[in-house]
Amino acid sequence: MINTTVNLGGIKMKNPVATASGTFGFGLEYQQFIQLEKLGAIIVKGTTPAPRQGNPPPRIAETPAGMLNAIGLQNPGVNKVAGEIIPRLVHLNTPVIINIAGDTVEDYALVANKLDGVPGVAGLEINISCPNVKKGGIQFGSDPRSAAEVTRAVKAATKLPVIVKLSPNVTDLVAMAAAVAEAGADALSMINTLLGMAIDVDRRKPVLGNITGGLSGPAVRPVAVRAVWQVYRAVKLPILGMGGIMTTRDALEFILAGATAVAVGTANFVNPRATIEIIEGIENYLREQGFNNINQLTGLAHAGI
Amino acid sequence: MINTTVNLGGIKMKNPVATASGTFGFGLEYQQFIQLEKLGAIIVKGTTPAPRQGNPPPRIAETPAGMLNAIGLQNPGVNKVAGEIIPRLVHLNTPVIINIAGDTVEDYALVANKLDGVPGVAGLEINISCPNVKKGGIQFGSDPRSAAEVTRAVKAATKLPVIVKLSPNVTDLVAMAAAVAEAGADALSMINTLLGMAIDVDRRKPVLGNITGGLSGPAVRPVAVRAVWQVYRAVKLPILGMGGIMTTRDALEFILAGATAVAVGTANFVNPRATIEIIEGIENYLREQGFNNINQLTGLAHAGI
Amino acid sequence: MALLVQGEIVSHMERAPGVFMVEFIAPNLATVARPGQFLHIRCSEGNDPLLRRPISIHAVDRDRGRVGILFQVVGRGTALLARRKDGVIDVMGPLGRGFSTGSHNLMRAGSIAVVGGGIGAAPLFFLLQELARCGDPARVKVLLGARSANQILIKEEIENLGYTMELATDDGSVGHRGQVTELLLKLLPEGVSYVYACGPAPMLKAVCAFLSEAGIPGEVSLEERMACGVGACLSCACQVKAAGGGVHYRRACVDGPVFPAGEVVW
Amino acid sequence: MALLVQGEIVSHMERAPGVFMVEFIAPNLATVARPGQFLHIRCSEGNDPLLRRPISIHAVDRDRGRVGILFQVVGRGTALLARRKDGVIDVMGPLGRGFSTGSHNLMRAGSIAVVGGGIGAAPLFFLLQELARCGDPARVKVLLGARSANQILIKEEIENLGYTMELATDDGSVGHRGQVTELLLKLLPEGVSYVYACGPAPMLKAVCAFLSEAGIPGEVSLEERMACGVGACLSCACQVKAAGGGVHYRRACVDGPVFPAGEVVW
Ligand SMILES: Cc1cc2nc3c(=O)[nH]c(=O)nc-3n(C[C@H](O)[C@H](O)[C@H](O)COP(=O)(O)OP(=O)(O)OC[C@H]3O[C@@H](n4cnc5c(N)ncnc54)[C@H](O)[C@@H]3O)c2cc1C
Ligand SMILES: Cc1cc2nc3c(=O)[nH]c(=O)nc-3n(C[C@H](O)[C@H](O)[C@H](O)COP(=O)(O)OP(=O)(O)OC[C@H]3O[C@@H](n4cnc5c(N)ncnc54)[C@H](O)[C@@H]3O)c2cc1C
Ligand SMILES: Cc1cc2nc3c(=O)[nH]c(=O)nc-3n(C[C@H](O)[C@H](O)[C@H](O)COP(=O)(O)O)c2cc1C
Ligand SMILES: Cc1cc2nc3c(=O)[nH]c(=O)nc-3n(C[C@H](O)[C@H](O)[C@H](O)COP(=O)(O)O)c2cc1C
Ligand code: FES
Ligand code: FES
Repeated sequence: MINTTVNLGGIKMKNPVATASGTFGFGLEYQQFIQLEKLGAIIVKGTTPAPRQGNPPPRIAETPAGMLNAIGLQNPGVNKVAGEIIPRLVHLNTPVIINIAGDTVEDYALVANKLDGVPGVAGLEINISCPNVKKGGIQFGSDPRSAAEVTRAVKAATKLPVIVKLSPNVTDLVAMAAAVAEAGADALSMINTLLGMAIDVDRRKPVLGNITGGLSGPAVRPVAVRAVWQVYRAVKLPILGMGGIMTTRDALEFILAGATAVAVGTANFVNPRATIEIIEGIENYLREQGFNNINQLTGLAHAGI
Repeated sequence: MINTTVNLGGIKMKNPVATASGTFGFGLEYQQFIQLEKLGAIIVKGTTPAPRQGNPPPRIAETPAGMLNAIGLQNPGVNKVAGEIIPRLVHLNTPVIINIAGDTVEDYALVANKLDGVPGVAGLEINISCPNVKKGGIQFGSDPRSAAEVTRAVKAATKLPVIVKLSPNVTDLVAMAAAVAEAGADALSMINTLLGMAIDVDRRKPVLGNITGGLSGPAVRPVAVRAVWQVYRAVKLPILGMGGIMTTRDALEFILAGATAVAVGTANFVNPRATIEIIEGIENYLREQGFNNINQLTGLAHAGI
Repeated sequence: MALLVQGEIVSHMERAPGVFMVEFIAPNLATVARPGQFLHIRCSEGNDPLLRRPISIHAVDRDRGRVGILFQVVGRGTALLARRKDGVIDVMGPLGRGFSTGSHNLMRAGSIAVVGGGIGAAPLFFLLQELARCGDPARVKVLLGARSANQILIKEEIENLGYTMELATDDGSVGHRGQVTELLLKLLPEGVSYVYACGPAPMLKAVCAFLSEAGIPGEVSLEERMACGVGACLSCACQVKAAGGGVHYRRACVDGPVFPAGEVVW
Repeated sequence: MALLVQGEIVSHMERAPGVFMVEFIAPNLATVARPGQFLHIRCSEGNDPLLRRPISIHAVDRDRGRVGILFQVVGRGTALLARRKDGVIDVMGPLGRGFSTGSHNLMRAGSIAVVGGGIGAAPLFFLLQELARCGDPARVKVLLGARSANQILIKEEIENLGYTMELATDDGSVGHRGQVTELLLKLLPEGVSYVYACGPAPMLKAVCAFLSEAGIPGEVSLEERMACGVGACLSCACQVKAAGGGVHYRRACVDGPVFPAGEVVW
């Protein structure tokens, strides 16, 4: 028997594969392709206190082995999420994690508070790293003190496990991770998108309506694996690794670098069954390589280094 | 008549296309494929006070639409570069720019000083952003004060134009750019590689001998274009843009974003004639779109934004 | 309920310079597809280009379990797709809300206009197949526009379904010299009660303006960049008029790509 | 002086499971290429996989202006290459320092051993073509090793050049059961004066050890990851013994890939 269950800061997952926030809607859209019950966890789109319209189109641009997005946190607001959407997921035997965002520390605390005790919510992922909104988001994610402040406020507002999602657009990711760990985070999620942009050479204008956007997909994977590697060595919190995972081998890179679990984002767009294939692939790898517990792999590439 | 000459902080280039440091050796290796005289400028490998052996192999890993390198500044040292290598380039009617690196501020100043007045050297590019060496390099590149200090020291040690090459691995690139501008830099070069890594899932070990490496190639282009865009808006220095330029259109993205000139790196490995094709492609674009001077394009995508 | 299909390619043809028609086997897809819906197609096996490409369902042969697409090479994705002459094609679909072909439209007094510009003709053929099956081709007027005669697509196929057609080309090499919208403007007063349109944005904008002015209902198929194609990523935002006034974003991939002409904000 | 060649593919064959032989037209390349040199080959047109792949020159037909490669599918690059059955192949070459086949080697008293392991046989065929042209095949002994009989490559072709051969397979399905290095060890005392070897690193390491022990000179072809292939990027560092003692890095692409057996640091 192979044990694939992991514990992500208090969130029990039957396998280490989650869906990345913003790439999987509220899960329901993908039910036509996969059984949601098979997933390790579902992380839904960033949720803010009030509904948001998001940014003007075009909102995406394809780049080499990646894509830029500037959705701008379009979401129906926490009340609708808690009242209408989560109830449709509550029956699932899969933890649902709500990604939360805001303009101020109070916004984060408010959303966290409203989701506290809502049946069907297994944990919160604090998005302090969204590059696509004017206020909040990445601001909190680029200064250890602000990040710690948001973390503390959210922890005070909820009994749910709190995962803090870090931005790679910083000089010292380890300092960020240490600060939010100190502030009480239960787990770390990394990485959010890299800040990027593309220019339309024919129109001589930025491609995206928002000018800049967040880079995701296979292109960023080396940066993400490095982030997990560095933080795993320095901070003793479970890590949810993500950034360009398309296949089983990609997911294993993150786990070997130190991730307890992984999230699949952009890959869902290319292959809606990517998560399931990766879940099966990891089990096969464990079996073929003679492991009986996924947790044996976490951080294994650090051995002797 | 189309004017393609640009002035990169005092370095006159006959066209806006240079070769990126470390990807073009000392130029001689590529003479079998292209006429070096046709290039806008040649930027040679990072040069340090003493010879360096570099990092243990493997030194590169291919990643989606990109590559990681951890060469570790292998170079014959400034004396040999000045005494044996530059003399072989002096006859070229193309400016040769020496990329310089070191462990301490004094190292940079020493190399700059030794190259001052050496016939055939048109300028210096300060590499404060190499992610592949233990000391120096990226350290100076991640703190505005240290970057400014290196810049001042080099400026004091030489009369040559000084380009400072910035690292994208920072929270606030604009602050870095502003600090080195203030310290007297004549131009900015961006971006150096993103810090990344890859793990060999079969061996369960990092692929690179040096563990982490620098990510380059098309994968990083959106990050690089964004960097040029942001700095162009904030700092009034000419920019040498680079990061994933493979084609004419890629080069034009940088120029429209604000680059005065561009450098081609990883593309040389894939297509040794990339630089020449891009030089011709830019001329054609200017002609077809009714421009008569390349400088009209620099920063044009900012119009009205 | 969309399917993930690895459809075997059974025919591949260059129908006009740079425009390709590909037919593949996908019986279940053929059964459930509706006109105006689209497929999300993987063009490379590697990571570059990364995203799928949205391409309308052009024709369906339910008896033989075949689905056809008609597409123009405009960039790297479509160029790769055009090169795939055999083997399988990886498609997700049918996706989106297609044209409403319910009896309410066909039963109205007056005639129906189907207006296509350039490659916009692609989904209209499937629409015409359905209209021919459930209605009377004689009541439908097809208007097609293109840059030049050799870019007028699938004329014979449409005629074979029993439709009459008017053409417009920019260079006048066939039909009316000018825009296909000018043909529509002339036709509208002649008792047109409903309009379906697909084509480039400026054309659709003109169609919507004409319809609004004439007070005639209709629907148009929009294009927006798409990542997921299934409503999950919010990439494909289109501005449409909200019920209570004002505007809001709808997702072209699931709320569209076909929208009522009167709702689109241009 | 390397060339950039778009060579038209004229033959494509799967020679063993997962091992492909491709021949293309490149008269100038055929003229200047030397055994042991390699080509740097672009496997995709897009950005992924990005880098070229180093593949040895396997065979040269100067009369017909043809160059052949023999390669094993191990990853994405070689898989894409194997699928290219016609059209052109984008190669840079000839690159690197090949085997030294100057008369000083052939003239030595004693015989020459040519040792190949697995796909390492690829460049040895070109070497044997040259040795046959300038020397006496009877003085050369060819030793080939592989996992199993069906992985023994180009046996007939080598015999057709007039060479005698001994084989070794891991499973004993043909020839000696065991390592090809064991055959070499047995052969060395029988008057071998020079050895050429190519194969996996452990095999070459053993060859170097045997040669050093026996005091016999030879050369081995190394593999290292390469970006530029022309000496510009310093990716392909191999540790070799420095003239004045100690070790230093040499570039496999220009200082190698063939190095004197005694210089390699394992
Ligand atoms: C619902 C829908 C149905 C369509 N049906 C057809 C059809 O039947 N036949 C046909 O020829 N074309 C159709 N298109 C347009 C087609 O999707 C684009 O031409 C195609 O995506 C271009 O891809 P590329 O790689 O060749 O171009 P590139 O410009 O290299 O593509 C870069 C990115 O932009 C996106 N993109 C570029 N142009 C468009 C566009 N016009 N619409 C949406 N995304 C775009 C691509 O999907 C890709 O993500 C349809 C578009 C939509 C939204
Ligand atoms: C001088 C030289 C000559 C060679 N000649 C031949 C030959 O004639 N026939 C043959 O089958 N193989 C040969 N090889 C090995 C061949 O280069 C690799 O098998 C090939 O690069 C693998 O590419 P891939 O995309 O299939 O594998 P991947 O593992 O996906 O490649 C990933 C990256 O690693 C590099 N890489 C992987 N394996 C090797 C390797 N063994 N050596 C160098 N780089 C590697 C690739 O070039 C690429 O950059 C030679 C290697 C060298 C250095
Ligand atoms: C279209 C899109 C929307 C996203 N929205 C969010 C979001 O709302 N909140 C968040 O924390 N991350 C968001 N992300 C980031 C992803 O969750 C993930 O961190 C990132 O895309 C890297 O993973 P990937 O390369 O597998 O996509 C979004 C990413 C994409 C592509
Ligand atoms: C193999 C390799 C070696 C490099 N060596 C140096 C160096 O010595 N000094 C430096 O400033 N940058 C060095 N770089 C960075 C490049 O000059 C360039 O900034 C970077 O690769 C981004 O451009 P590209 O994507 O076009 O390659 C190196 C890059 C590569 C790939
Ligand atoms: S493409 Fe993802 S929501 Fe429409
Ligand atoms: S591969 Fe670039 S130096 Fe050898």
